[in-house]
Parts: sequence; C-alpha cells; structure tokens
Amino acid sequence: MIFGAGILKGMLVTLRSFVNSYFKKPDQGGLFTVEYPEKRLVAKERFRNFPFLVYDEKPEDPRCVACDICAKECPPKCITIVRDADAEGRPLKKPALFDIDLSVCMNCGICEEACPFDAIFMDHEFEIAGTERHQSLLYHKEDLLKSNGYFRQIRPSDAALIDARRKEAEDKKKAALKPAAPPEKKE
Amino acid sequence: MRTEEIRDHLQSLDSSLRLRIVLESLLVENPEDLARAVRALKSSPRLKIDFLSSVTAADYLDFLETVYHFYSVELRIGPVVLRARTRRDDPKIPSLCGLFRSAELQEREAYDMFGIRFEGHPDLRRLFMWDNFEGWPLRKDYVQEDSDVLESQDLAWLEKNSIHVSQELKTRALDLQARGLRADAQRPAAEGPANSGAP
Amino acid sequence: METLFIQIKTLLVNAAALVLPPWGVTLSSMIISALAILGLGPLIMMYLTLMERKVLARMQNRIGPNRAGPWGLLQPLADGIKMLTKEDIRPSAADPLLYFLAPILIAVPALMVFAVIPFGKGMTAADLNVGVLYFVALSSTTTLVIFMASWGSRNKYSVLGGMRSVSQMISYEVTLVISVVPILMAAGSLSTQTIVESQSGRWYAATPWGLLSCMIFFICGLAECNRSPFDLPEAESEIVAGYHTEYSGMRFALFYMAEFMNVFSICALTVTLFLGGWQGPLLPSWLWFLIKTYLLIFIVFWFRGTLPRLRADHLMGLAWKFLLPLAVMNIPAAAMSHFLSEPFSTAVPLAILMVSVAVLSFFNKGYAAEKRVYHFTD
Amino acid sequence: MKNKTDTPLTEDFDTQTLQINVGPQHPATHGVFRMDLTLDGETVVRLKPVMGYLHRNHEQIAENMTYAASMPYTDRLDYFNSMSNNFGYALAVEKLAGIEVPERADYIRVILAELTRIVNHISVIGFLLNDLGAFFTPLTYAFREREKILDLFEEIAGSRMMCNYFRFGGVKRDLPPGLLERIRTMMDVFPRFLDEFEALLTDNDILCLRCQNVGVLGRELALNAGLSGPMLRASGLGYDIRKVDRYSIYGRFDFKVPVGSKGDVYDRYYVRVLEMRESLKILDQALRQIPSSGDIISRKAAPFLKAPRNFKPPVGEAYGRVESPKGELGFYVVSDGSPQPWRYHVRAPSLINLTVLEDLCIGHKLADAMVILGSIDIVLGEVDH
Amino acid sequence: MAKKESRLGVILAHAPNVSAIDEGLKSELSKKGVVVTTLNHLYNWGRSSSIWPMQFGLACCAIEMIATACARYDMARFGAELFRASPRQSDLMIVAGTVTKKMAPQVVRLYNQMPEPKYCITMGACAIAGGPFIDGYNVLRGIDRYIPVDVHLPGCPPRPEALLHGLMQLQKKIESQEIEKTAWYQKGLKREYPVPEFGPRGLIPKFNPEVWQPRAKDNRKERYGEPILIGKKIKAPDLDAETLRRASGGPAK
Repeated sequence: MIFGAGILKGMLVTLRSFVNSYFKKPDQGGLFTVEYPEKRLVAKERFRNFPFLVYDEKPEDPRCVACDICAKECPPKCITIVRDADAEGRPLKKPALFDIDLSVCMNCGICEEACPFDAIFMDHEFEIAGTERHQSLLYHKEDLLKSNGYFRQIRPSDAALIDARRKEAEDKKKAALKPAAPPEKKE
Repeated sequence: MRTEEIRDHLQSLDSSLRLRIVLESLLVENPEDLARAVRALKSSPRLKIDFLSSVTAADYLDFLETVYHFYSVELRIGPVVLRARTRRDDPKIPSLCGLFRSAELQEREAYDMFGIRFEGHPDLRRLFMWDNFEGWPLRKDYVQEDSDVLESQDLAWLEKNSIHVSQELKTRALDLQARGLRADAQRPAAEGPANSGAP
Repeated sequence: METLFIQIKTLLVNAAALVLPPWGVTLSSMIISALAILGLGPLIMMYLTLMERKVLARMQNRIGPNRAGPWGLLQPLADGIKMLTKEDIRPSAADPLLYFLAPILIAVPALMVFAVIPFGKGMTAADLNVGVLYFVALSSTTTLVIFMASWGSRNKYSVLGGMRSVSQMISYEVTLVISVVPILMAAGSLSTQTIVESQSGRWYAATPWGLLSCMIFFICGLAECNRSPFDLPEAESEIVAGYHTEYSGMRFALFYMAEFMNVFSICALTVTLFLGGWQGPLLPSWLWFLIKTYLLIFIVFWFRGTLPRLRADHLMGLAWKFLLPLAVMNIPAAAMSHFLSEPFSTAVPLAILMVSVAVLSFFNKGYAAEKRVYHFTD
Repeated sequence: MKNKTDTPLTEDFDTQTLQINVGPQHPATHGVFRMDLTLDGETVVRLKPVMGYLHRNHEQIAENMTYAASMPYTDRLDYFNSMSNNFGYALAVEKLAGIEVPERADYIRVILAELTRIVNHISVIGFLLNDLGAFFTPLTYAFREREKILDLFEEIAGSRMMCNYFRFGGVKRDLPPGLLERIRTMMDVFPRFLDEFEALLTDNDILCLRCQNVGVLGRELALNAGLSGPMLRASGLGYDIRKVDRYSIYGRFDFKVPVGSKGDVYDRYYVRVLEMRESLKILDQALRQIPSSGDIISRKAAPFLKAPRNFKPPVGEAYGRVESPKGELGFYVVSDGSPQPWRYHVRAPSLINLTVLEDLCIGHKLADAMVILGSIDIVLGEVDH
Repeated sequence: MAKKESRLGVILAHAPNVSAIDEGLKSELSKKGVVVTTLNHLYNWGRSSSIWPMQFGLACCAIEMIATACARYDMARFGAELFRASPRQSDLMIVAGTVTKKMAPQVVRLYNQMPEPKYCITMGACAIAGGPFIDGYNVLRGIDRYIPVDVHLPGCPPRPEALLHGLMQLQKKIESQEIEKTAWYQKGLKREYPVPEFGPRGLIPKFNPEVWQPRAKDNRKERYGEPILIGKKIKAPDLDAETLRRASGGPAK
C-alpha cells in the first residue's frame, strides 16, 4: 500500500515534536531556539572571531613589540604593522601602526599561536556588521587595543595561565637582573 | 610490494616498457607508453590494479609531469604511483579515460591548470575556468591581473555601457596601453613577504 | 451566538429595506454576502500563511514569526505591505496579456467557491442547488489559469511547472468528482446545505464508503491545490518556483493567496461533505464549522511538514491506477449500503472495499517499499 | 516501482527536447554547481555538469604559503568536515616530514574525525530530503543535532565550522577539561535521535518510492570511475580506507563497514545511517581507550607550532589519504625543501564522485536528477577547490 | 482630517518623483505630516519585518546561513525564513561565500532580476573583499565592485548570531529610510547594473567605477604586493637527484 505505516510513523514524529515544542524543555525535545538579541548562548572560552591586542596598564603601552611575526605568519596577510620610532628615528619596541583588515581575516587564530609576546588574542566580539567596508572594517591599533582585564573576562582560564607565565618570566628576569644590577638599560 | 619489485614485475609483463624509479614511484620514460603500462598494471594477476585514485600534474620548470596513484581494491594493494614527463612547450600525454573513467574529470582539471593535452580524452575542455580564459594558472610562470587597475578593454566596455569613469583611472589605463603593458599583479615589494622562496 | 452573523445581515438588509425597493433589497443582500466573502478570503489567506509558518516552525522545533506584533500576529500585514510596495516586473519576453491576466483570474474562482460553502446553519452565501457541481467546475478552471501563467511568463521552469500542473489537476479532477458521487447519492442533492443537513444523524465519514470517499476526496483536493506532497507544479527543489517563477510583488501575492484560499475551500468542502459540516453539539454552528476546517488545515500543514514530494509518474499512477478504480468501486459499495439493512449495510460495503483495496494493492505492487537487508564487511 | 523507460513518442509526433540550465543558483544544486540538462518531456536525455563557480584557487594559494598556513584553508575545502580535511592534510605532511603522532593526539583526532562524519552524514540526509521536497523538517532536525556537535567543536577548537585544529604531529591544544564527558553525553542521546530520524524517514513510503531503484550504480562502474566513500559502499564494495590503510589508530577499533546491495539512492541513504551507528561504536571505544594525559604534539614538531615558517620538510613527495565522509580525500604534496610546498594537490572525492552523474541520471526524470545529485553528496568547496 | 487626506493624495501622486515635492512643501509637511510619518513608519515596518531572502548560497557561509534559518537561531522570528528560490520573489540577497570571477556575472544578474526595493548583505570575508582567497586568480575581490551592498558582515564564516545581527542592522537601515527619498521611486535612476563579461584573464571590467572605487591607500598591497609567489621560485626540486641520494644514502641537503 502506498500510504502505509511508514508515513504515519513519520507523521507521528513531527506531531510529537509539535506538541513537545509547547510543553517540553529544550533538552528534552522542546523548542530549541535561543532568541538571539535578548538571550544568548554562553560563549565558549576558546571561541575565536577576530584578533585584538592586549595592553597591561595603558593603551599606549601595548604588549605588542611590533616584531611582525604575526603579520608574516598570517595566512591571508591581513595584518599590517609599522614599528614606531622615537624622535631620532631609532626603532621602538611598539607599533606605530597596527592594522587588521577584517574583510580579509579568516579567524584562523594563527597570529595568536605564533605571537611570542602574548600580545594578540582572538576576541569573542562578533557584532561588527556595518554598512561600509573600506573604513569601518579596517581596524586600527586604537580599535584593536583592549585591556588585559577584558581578556581575563572573556577567557578566564587561558588568561590565568598566561598571567602566571608572564609573572614567572618577569620574576626570573628580575632575579637575573638583580645580581648584576645594571643601571638602566638602554632602549 | 616494493617499488623495485613492481618495476620488475611490470617489465616482465611488457618487456618494452622503460621504467625508472623516482622516489617511490615509477617514471614511464616515454609518455607514449603510459597507457600500456597502465594496461599491464590492470591485467597483472599479482597487482590487480582496479582503482585510479588520483591524477595530477606538476610544473617542474623544465618539464611538466603527471602523477597517477593506483590502488587495488580487490587485493588492497597500493598506492602504485606512476609518473610521466612531457615537454613544457607542447605538453602531450596519452589519456587514461579509456581505462579508468575516474581520469575524466581529473585530466580535464590538469588540462585546465597546466595545459597538458591528454590525447584521446573524449571531452577535453577547461573544467573550472571559462572557455576563453588564457594561460595555465598553476604553471609557475602564470601572472595574474591586477584587479584594481583598469585596462583599455575595461574602458571600452564601460564606455559602451555609458558608465562614468574618473579621469584618474582613465589616464592610468591609457598610460598602460601606450606603454603596451598589461596591468599585472605586482610582484612582492623589495622587502617581500618573509617567505622568500627557494634558495 | 448561533445566529450572530445572520442577525447582523438581517439587520443590515432590514435597514436597506427602509430606503430601497424590493429588488434593491435582494441586491443589497447579495452585496453584503459578497463583501463578507471578499473580506474573508484575503483575511483567511493572510492568517493561514501565518498559521502555516507557525505550525511548521513548531514541528521543526523553532518558534516562527514572533517579532511583528504580539506573537507575530501582524506578520501577514507586514508581508502584505511589502508585497504591495514591491516593484512589478514584467519579463520582456513574456506574453503581456496572459501574464497580466493570470494572477487576477486565479484569485477569482478561489473567491467564488466561497459562495457555496455553508459556514454555519443558514450561512451559505448562495445556496445553489448545484453547489457541489459549481465548486468542482470552478476549481477546475484553476488549471487553465496556471497554464496561462506558465505559458505567459516564457520561462522554461514555468512551462515545466505548468505542464505538471495540467497533467496533475486533470487526473485528480476525475477522481475528485467520482469520489463525491456516493455522497450525492446518499444525500440526494447537490446542494451543500442539504448535504450538511442530511448528516444530522451520522456523518458520512463514519460509514466505510464515506470514509474512503472522504480520504480520496481529501487527497485529490490536496493535489488540486498543489499542496505537499503533491506540490509538483511549484516544486522548489526541482523547478525553482514552477509556474510563478517570474511573478513578483502583488502578482505573486495573488498566486500565494489563491493557493491558501483553495486550501481553505478544499478543507471546508471536505468538512461539508463528509464531516457533518456545521453540525455539532453545544457550540454555535459556524464555530463548529471553523474548528473542523482548521483541524483539516492543520493536517494539510502537517503533511507539508513531514512528507517528501511524489514524482510526476508516481502521482499519475496513484491517481489512475489506485484512487480512480477505488472511487469507482465505492459507488456500488455505497449503493449496497443504501439497499441493505443493518448489519449488512455496513458489512457488505466494507467487504467490497476491502477486496478492491486488496486487489488494487496487488496490481500496484510496484509502488510498495522494498525491504532491504544490509550486510557488513570488515 | 521499476523504472520502465517509456517508449519515446518522438516517432509519432514532432517533438523537441528542452534544454534547461539548472544552477548555478538553484535550490537543489547544493551551492553553485550547474547542470546543463536536455529533457525529453521530463526525462533526462543528456546531462553535462559544469563546475568552477567556486574555484577558489586553493592549490595556487597553498603553494604560496607555509605548510601550516594551508591548514585553515583545508577547512574550507569541504566545509562540512573541516576536521577530516585537516586530518588528511596532516597525514600527508607527516608522511612527507616523517613525523610521528603521540597516542593521545591520535585518539583526539579519531574522535573528532568520527564526530565530523556524524555531522556530515546527518546534514547530507537532511539536504537529500530537502531535494526530495520535504519542507526543511528533516534538515532542521539534522541541524539541531549538528548544533550540539558544533558546540563541542567550538569548545575544542574555537570555531563552529572552520576548526583549524590539527597540526603536523598532533593537535593544536589539549581538550578542555570535562569535554570527554560531554561527548559521552552527546553520544548517549544521539542514538535516540537517530531512531527518531529513521522513524521519520526510513520506512516512509514516499521516500522509498522516490529513492529505491533510482540512480542505480553498478559495482564495476563505481570502481572504474574512481568513486569512493558511501557511494562505493552502497554499490556493494566494502572498501573503507580506515580498514584498508589503518591509518592513524583505526586498526585498534572494532567496527564494521556497511555495504549496500543495489547501489541506488536509498542504499546511499541507508549506508550513511549505518555508518553513523558504526561511528558511534568507534567513538565509544575511543572514549574508553584514550589515555588521560600525554603529549598532544610530537616533540619533533612542537617547535613549529610557534614558528610555522621554520618548518621545512625534506625534498620529496607524499600522498596521504583518509576516509573522509565524502570518500577518499587525498593530499599530494611535493616539497622542495623550502617552507612552501612546491606542489600541493587535493584529490577531492566530491569532484570524482561526480564523474558518474550523467550515467546515473539519464533516463530518469528531472526530479530524480536532483535526488541523485543530492545522494552523491557533493560540497562545492571541494568539487571546485 | 479632510484636509490631511487631500494632502495624502498629493503626496502619493508625487511620491515617485521627489523633485516634484519642493522644499517648502516638504517642511510644511514635516510640521503637519502626521500622515506622512505614519505612512513612512508603516512602509518601513512592513518592509523590515518581512525580508524574504533568496535561497542562494555560494560557499561555506551558506551553511551558516542555513543554520541561521534552522532551529537554534531561527531567522523566522524576524519574518525572514521564507527563502525564495526565485529572485523575483525575494527582497534580500545574502551573498554567502566566495564570489569567483566565473560566478560574479550570475550574481549581478540575479541582483538585477530582483524587484525593488531590494537589499544585499555580504556575508563573510570572501564576499566582502575576497577574504582569505583574495589572492586567487579566479576570486573576485568583493561583490561590491559591481552591485551596491547594504550591510557588510565580516567573519569567516560569521556566526549565525552575527547574521542575525547583520539582519537587524539592515532593518535599522530600512527603518531610517523615507518613502519620498528612497532611491527606487526616483525617476531616471539606474538600478540595473551592467553584467560583467569574461575576459582572457579576468572579468571585464574589473569593477564598476560608479559603484566602487579602489582604496586610496591599500596597506596590504603596498606592503606585500600581491603575495602570490608563483614565478618567484626559480628552482624546482630535483626528485631524480633525491632518489639517487636516497639510494646512495648520501646526506640530506
């Protein structure tokens, strides 16, 4: 028979799901929808969208030392870094220009992996749709810099690890510096 | 089976085949013999090759090369790798379509990307690019266009559709035309992306 | 409550009688009914779209439209505004006359069939004595219009859709008509109002032949109004949007509207013919009618939410090789039940029908699903 | 229902064939695939696939990048199963550079690859039903389950679809704590869902009518045309690279390879359902066997995690293949000793599975052509690379 | 009220041609124009809460688009789940995925086939600017070279929530429009965009200068040129020599 048991069985499934959507909880077959602008899914800690730069105290003092490694490793080459220089033209260990072209970035997270200074991380922010692309999607240093506190907030366990590591390194450095006690180092 | 054994086995089946071992593969020295070599593989009772997995080509600057990966599904042997080399200026390789249908699309792909003509292929057209596309994009000397600079044919087209073009773009296009150049993609600047290529 | 709408109408007609001559009163009575239908049709359509979207959403574990107005109730209005303000494109290759006429012509019969639907006790706009025939006749014109639309748009997908629709509708038309015959025989009338009244004791769907008739009628009705699983003429995954591929804006909205009005009228007629129409205890008659109709409409949406589409040749096979002979066999079965007394009046038709189903199933074995055995290797 | 080829009416009437163009924008072509169809009535008499509408120059781009930088691009090949693609590429490069993979990393890889297989098969069935005309319901159910697995992926790798998680010699990071339990919970629920899904579909008469004996593919043709994966297995050949090559640690698991008998659309559908159940078995074993700690990347390759630019495999070539959910996914890499591969080629199962499309469709109705295409399971990113 | 109604009549009659409404009348209207505002509001509300996208996916992002329409994110809540297969019935084109040069003419054609008012969202980096595939010879660097785009939605691929956010941005944009000023009711406005043709190396023209102009300063290009190195490597690997070396057990290079 053509309209046989199989069809009825299938129709029961959809009917059950129709009824459940009114009476059951999401994990038991009820409505599965998360009503986005009002409710949100809990962000996963490792979620990566676009990169941002971390600074410790002041935005003028980012962790980034403009070493250009991330720019070189970036698969689609969406990062542009220009190293800052002091008044006499000697290069400083910080970026004068740090641009990320979000219209090219592929969210791969390789910059974060490659960065030896824990300066660049992947952000959770995804609401960046705009009506224009040439300006608003080219993120400059100012748009990218975010505090370590923010980083701790979005990725608590990673931040704890990194902070501990940095502290250890700093302590070591201090310990190494102390015996020699050199006067202020140049640069 | 090791590559040497396969070579000896094949040569015992068809003594006129000239095969040379390159890495773990067998180079068919005369590309004309390719189909014969494959037929020998197919008919060999010890190998029973019945599955052509991958057909691809590569550009080695002095010559073009096609690489074939064969398997035997029945005996679970593989891969048996064959390769054949051909001249760069007039690349010709016999097609394997008659023996393995799986070569159909892959040979078209290799033709599209490298311009190798597979002789005997029933429908050798470009697979991915459009028909009047020029050049073989995966060859190492392919130069692509600079897509931000208009050229004279673009100007003509825009004029035909009565689209306004700013003077700056126009002068640039006409300048290129006057110098007889195409708007090629820029080579990396002096500093270059740090991947500086082979020594 | 029972006579709410009738009273309103009487009130209006009486008011008209104060100022108008007798023929004017008749005319105004007709106009009032017509206006009610004209208002009702689009309203029904608009809320059916919302209902469909909501029901499907719920079946798919979603919420469905809920941002336009409370619970999304204004969604159809938003769609309407948008449709009205959309650009009206006429493809340059299209046949202007056919292209322009089709959407209008498709809406007309869809609205006109509402005239014979008994919405409640004494609530038929025009209680024609050939009501059922009128319905069948009008709904079959849709075929022509759809073909006009498809031919007029000069689009290959449209033509394919139009062809499918013609073949499908013609085959199902025959079966549809024949499946109604037993009811007409039992009721002895073509008037919808009479048919409903004759079911005061027992619904026709409660008899074996009536149930079968009802199922055949409903299935054919689905095929008539191109609903899933018979939505071949507009099969999205095959021929883009079928006959209305080239229509945009309000013209498309008219097709859309006609489809939903057809769904409503098919369900309404199924209720009228087989499910006792407006008959029911306690609640007012029109409410009963609406409840039954909307339950059937829910089933239509339920089908859409569950079933894949049939293929053209299966569709024809189903109609000609199975439903049609069955509908024909149903006529003698119904006659038997008329001439025999209990318990034979139930048993004999039942036996006839079961035998015919068995025989037909045997001849249509090819349509049955194969049982497959899968083995595993290492 | 046997597909009787109707005697053509062409002899008596002056009829014409109708040439239609399906795609590149068409709801049933799964992206931007195009079919050049000639119809006699509604029967397909000629079908020419046209592709390249998503030719994104994957190979050219990969030849200009470091080996590691291609990894995120492989995600975008077959964008349903980024993990399997990663797996194939990682295998090829590991072969090229002679890198071993630590045990825990191998288990993680297998777990993720099998999860990907489930994601892929469930979505494919959803899309197939969409082609059959079911209005999104099976697809929505499939995507509901897919979301649950994608949540796991996001937790592990940071992205829902483009995981970029495998590295040469291991994986990028260790699993977050508690993840294995969550996979376990998912696995406990999934069979119930699969039963429900099957109740909706497997016995559905319309589905059987539409799928059985449609697009029958014989063993010989399937083998000769280089088909692989569920397509090949539905045609009756139990060839599964996981069993044949026993790559990674697949040799350690006890699982079976489901084989179809007829090679029609229905078999292709059902083989996928069965494969999902087998994947669950592998997952179950892997979750029980996985070492609770250990390296996740080999010592030899660990330094390159931070500096992909220094990764220079020796001159040579390698061909790594895996059983991706679509079939045999192979990566052919030639190294010239520099950080970028000299030649990088993808043996895309979707592309090669399309070889037989015309053979399968001829003589069937237009509606069947869409279903057959749906059952082949192509992803345009991979077809066109 | 009667007066206002007649005003409404005037406005409707002239709405297609904005120039017919002079500034004075406009300011007068804005003072009195309750009806106009309501009409505007209604018009915008209707359009923004019933955006029917075209069922049109190009690549990876299309899967996220489908995910957005499915249960977890449910685009239907915004009245936007009716994916129409025919461009004639859709309002919104979501360019979800890489637009290749081979595909670009079709995309432009599809956009032309849509009836006004129509909108375009570029979803994902590839559709915006070519994204990760920007250097490919067959990849179009952004669909906005040929057609105007309303909302750019970066990400690779953007999360489904991001698409919903993009949709809300579009709704905001629609709600800020005024019926008298909307482009599609103005006379003589070109809203049909010429379809590019295939040339020997790419599309002709490379872009439509009326819609798009190259960036004045392109850091990426200045810094890296076109990071495509084909042709830069000058020495091919010598597999024969490598074979010999391996056979003889010689040292690796």
